[in-house]
Amino acid sequence: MVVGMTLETFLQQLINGLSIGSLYALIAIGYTMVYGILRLINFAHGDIFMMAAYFTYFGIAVFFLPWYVTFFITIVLTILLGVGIERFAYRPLRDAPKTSLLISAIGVSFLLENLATYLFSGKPQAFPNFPLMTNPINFGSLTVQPVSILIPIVTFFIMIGLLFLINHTKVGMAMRAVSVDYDTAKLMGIKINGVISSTFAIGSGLAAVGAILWCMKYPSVLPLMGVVIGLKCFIAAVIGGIGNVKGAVLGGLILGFSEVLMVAFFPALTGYRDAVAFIILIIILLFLPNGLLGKKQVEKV
Amino acid sequence: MKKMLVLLLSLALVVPMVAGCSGSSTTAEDSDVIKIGVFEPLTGANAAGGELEVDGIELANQLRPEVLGKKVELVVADNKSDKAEATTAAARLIEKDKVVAVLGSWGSSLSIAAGDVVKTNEVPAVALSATNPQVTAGNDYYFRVCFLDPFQGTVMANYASKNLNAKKVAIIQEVSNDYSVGLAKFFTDAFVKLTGDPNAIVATGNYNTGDQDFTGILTNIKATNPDVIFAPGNYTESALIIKQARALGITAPFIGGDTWETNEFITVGGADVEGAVMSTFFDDTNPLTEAGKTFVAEYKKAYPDRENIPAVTALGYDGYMMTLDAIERAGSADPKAIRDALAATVDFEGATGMITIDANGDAQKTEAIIKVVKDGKFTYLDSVTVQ
Amino acid sequence: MENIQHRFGAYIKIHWKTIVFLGVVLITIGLLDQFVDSYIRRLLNLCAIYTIISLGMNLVNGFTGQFSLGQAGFMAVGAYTVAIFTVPIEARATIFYLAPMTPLLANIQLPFIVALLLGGLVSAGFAFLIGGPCLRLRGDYLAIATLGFSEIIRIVFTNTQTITNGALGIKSIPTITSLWWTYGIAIIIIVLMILLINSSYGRAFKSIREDEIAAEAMGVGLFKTKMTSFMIGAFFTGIGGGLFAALLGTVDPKQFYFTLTYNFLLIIVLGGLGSISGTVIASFVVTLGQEWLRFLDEPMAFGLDLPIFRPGLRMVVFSALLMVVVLFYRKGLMGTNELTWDFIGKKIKVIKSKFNRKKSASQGGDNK
Amino acid sequence: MSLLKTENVVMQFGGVVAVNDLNIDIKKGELAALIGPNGAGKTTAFNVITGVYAPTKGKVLFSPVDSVGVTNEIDITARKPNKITNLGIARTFQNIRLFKELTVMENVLVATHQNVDFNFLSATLRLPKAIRGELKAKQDCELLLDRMGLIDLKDEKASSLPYGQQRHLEIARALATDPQLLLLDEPAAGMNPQETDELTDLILKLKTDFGLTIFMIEHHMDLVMEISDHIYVLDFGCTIAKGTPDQIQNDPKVIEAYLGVDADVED
Repeated sequence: MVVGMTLETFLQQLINGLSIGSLYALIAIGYTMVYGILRLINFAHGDIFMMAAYFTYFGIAVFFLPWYVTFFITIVLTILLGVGIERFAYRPLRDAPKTSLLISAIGVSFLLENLATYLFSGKPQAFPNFPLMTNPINFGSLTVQPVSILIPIVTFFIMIGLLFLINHTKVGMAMRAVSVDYDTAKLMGIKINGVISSTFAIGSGLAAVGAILWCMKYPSVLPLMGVVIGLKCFIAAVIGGIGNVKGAVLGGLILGFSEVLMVAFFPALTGYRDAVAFIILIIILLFLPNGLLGKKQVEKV
Repeated sequence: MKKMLVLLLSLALVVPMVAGCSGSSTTAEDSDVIKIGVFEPLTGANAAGGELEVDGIELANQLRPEVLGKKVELVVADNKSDKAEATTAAARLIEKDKVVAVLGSWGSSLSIAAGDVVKTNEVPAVALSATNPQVTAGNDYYFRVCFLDPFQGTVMANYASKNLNAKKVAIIQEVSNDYSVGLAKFFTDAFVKLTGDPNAIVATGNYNTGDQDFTGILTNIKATNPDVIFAPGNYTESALIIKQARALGITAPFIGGDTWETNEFITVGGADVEGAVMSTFFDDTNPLTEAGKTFVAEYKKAYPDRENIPAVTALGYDGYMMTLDAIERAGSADPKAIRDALAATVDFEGATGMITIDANGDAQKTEAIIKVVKDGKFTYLDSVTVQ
Repeated sequence: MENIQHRFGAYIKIHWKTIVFLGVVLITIGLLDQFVDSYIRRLLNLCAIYTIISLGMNLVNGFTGQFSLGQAGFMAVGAYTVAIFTVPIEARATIFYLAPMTPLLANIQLPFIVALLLGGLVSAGFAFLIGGPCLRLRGDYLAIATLGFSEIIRIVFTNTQTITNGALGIKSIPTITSLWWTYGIAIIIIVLMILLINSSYGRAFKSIREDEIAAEAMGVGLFKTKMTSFMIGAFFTGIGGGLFAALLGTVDPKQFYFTLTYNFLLIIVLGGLGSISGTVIASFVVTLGQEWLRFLDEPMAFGLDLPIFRPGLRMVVFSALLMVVVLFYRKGLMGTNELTWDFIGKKIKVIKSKFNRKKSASQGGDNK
Repeated sequence: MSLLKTENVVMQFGGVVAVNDLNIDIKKGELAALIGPNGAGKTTAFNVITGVYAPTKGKVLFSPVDSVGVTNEIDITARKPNKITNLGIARTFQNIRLFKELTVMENVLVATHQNVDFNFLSATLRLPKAIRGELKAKQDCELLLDRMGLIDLKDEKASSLPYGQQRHLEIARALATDPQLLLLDEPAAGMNPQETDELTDLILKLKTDFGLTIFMIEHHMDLVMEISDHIYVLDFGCTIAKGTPDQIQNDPKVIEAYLGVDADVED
């Protein structure tokens, strides 16, 4: 107790890790679903997340809409944005080499960042305050914001909902079919475009939910906020096994915990925190190329 | 067909460029305007700071639009908060626009990047709020109107030790920001000297520009129970740090540097940044000089809807006024003559205090303002003199 | 024997037009070096440096078909090597004023050209270390892993205070101003690229781009070949980074944020993945275009006070341009073709025939 | 003397057994064929032999003659494809996999890259050793293209060739690796009877001229029966028959597999 870490500090760090990890998880699901279907790293996903944060900011702080209306509008707009990106930037390239698709994704990401800088200026905007969610509560010597508890709960229920959707509904079945093989799915009478659009809709919707929760906890909105978060969440998806919803959640949590615990146990290395995600990624790819829960993929020859 | 189109498009991009280059403008002497370059980040990470300095420069230009009977024209170049762009922008100002002096930039590293350009082209530059010693070190053509990091670090260490009676301090620094790292170091040195306790810094946390989650480092710091937390760095991250610290139940006061003094610090930080203390260059409620009073009055006239006047705007104003003063004393718009006049500046009355340029090209200032956030405003708290 | 002689000539055949062209280029550089001001000089230097770096990227991405996004990191390695080894020893104490430089390096100063080559080699060394784990990965994983490594390099450089001076960066690097440094090296690298690409190794690179499985079945060792390409690409990029540091006279970690890589991505996509001449042309178009488009950031563009012209518009236009190229001109300017005399001849013929057939030409031609 | 042997090779993907207990023994100098209905696991067998897949169980043994004329049996199970090619097994692909953007000549030259005895530096700097090597490779490849009737097309892009010639180019490319064993995966697929006849002649000629051993997958029964020395029949991953064309043609199991007679009727 005298040297090193007290139990309270450790528990507090665990809560920190759970909260940030669940946020990573929520956004990672969007990556994993798109990758599962298109085999594409949707580089723009982090920027869709950023745009969602701006939508909410404008709704509440500029147009003074009630929060529930704003949240609804944010989710709808973000879904439209995600589906629109797929329609105009990815669909025309579906038969093109993968590299073109990837470059297009990077291009969309770059465009959204620059557009946001141009339209909303590079200055941070203050995200509206939600006192009910952010005023800390004490549990003994632990201090927790309600939003930090809300985040893991929301993530958990969204995961359950998605698993149900994928495994027990017609849309989910179609998604699984498309993710295995386009041509076969087409022969089975599945409308590929519809399935891909709905995947983007779900992924973007989750990005919107993630953005709202993220900004409640970290209330500043910036044009470049999605870049690092986007990368980390993609890494989370890879750690868990890309294409797998449970894997994305697991990966997000692992990433969140490792970051916070590295800070906790090696305070001298805190400057290297952003490198943790990449180091984990490379280790995972070397030893478990399909992630923790991913299926082995065999290339057809 | 498509490829030809691309080719034509590219040609359309390049040809005017080259044409524009070759037909470049007339030389400074035979023109009846004097051009001064404004070298600031208007996009990218430092955009907010850049805009504030430009405000001050433009205000000064409106007040004093002529020197030596010639009209002064400001040429604004955006250095995009990026070094490669910064050097090109500086070269463009000097070569293409033929400016006789350069003002800026917010962000020491951008000024350092331009240092070489102004030095080789022998055009003087005046840094406004760049506090890093390296901006002027070894460069005869770079001057500045603000104080330096070592001074600011000492001021805050004094404040923490004397006014706040702190014995144990935790530091949170932005490792990827030269300003923050420098200030943290100078603070540490001064504070350890003041308290005589080599272990007076009980914890150090590092973060990177753009980070949003600081709960990990803050939890560590909470465990060391410091009296004061010194967190110099970018205003957005700093505001988030303070917010998260309060959410974790950390009650120790936060102190920082001049970069905090932006409206975004308060809008992002909200009620949680109440009581945050920072050192800065200028206070509009207590102008130190007559020039300061004029500046405040003019600023309020120009921007009646703005509440407080950022210090960097005052520095922008001072930079312009000092440069014009030098041009007047030089009696010519020749860059070299202006440089010599700038170097010889003694007791120039600026809005932020009396400015005397020393051998390094730095403004010798002995007084810093301490401000605190009170009721959502930056409020004058104290002024500190350190020799 | 005679047969061999003849073929020897054919193997390194140089068209007389090429020699004339090279002469014209050299004279142009000489004239420009004499007469342009430092602003244009800086831009032209930047064009040459971006050409070098983009060629390094195109070798890996365009010719070998490995989608790597690590350019910024390799540039950083080259730039820092040059910075650390060329900064005057007497200036080091003032530059490393927070923490002194490690005694291992503090007293070593190298001539620029040696430091530059060393920068390329260290960069290739990093590529070797990075390639081990990364090059075994499938396409887009490679992209994200190389991007990750480039970020790791940046973060490490931010934190190694006594070697790189951390966030403070290094200034007072002796600068180059002559166009001969950058253009001389760019020309050498272009020639080396042409020779490499048209050798057995170049064909092996391209075979991997075309079909990895078939290449492997033809006896091409995937890992070794990719690694060779990756290291040569990193070497070029490191050299480019070193020149970049010497052009700016200062380096700091923030310059090498991974979005810097997007610049070069735009160049190679616009020029054509797998085209050397395309890369060279695109480097000039992008670098000069980016500078020329500055008017978009100025409120008074075209003498009109339109609110749409304000800082930031230039980058919007620029990123939109990338999207347009990717979506509508996927092969860029050159595709995988080169601007050879044959190619130009064919193009001229096509244009001529179109001109002759005026109306019927709308569908024909080179829109494949 | 056997050139290639597989011993109890099993290849599973997840729960699916693509090849079950494959035992093949190809003698030096013979022409063997692998037949069977679609999805029987023929291409998978090729992929295991050439190292694309590592078998779940079993061994692949290869006995090439090395440069000094000594024959050694080498276990090539799960070796890298390029190493196996180096040892002397070359292949073509069922769905043509040429290097599309490269010229015909370049396609063939790639196959000689494994033999380069100079490094990339001497190649780039055009040192004499590299020049000699490149010239030698070019001469060899020109001869080969001439042989395959493709010499006039050597500077055309591979993708611009008509289908039949692409098949020829694939064979030329495989031959350029200087193999001892050539694996042909449905070389006559998509060809009309006349083209198939020409191909038959070509294969036989190549076999004698280059001293090759050939193992091929083919659906054209006429072709298979005409030129094969030995035939292996696969169905559902299992070897259901092996023997000479005569034996195979009269094997009830083969007839059943091809005619689709219900299994339990026979049992």
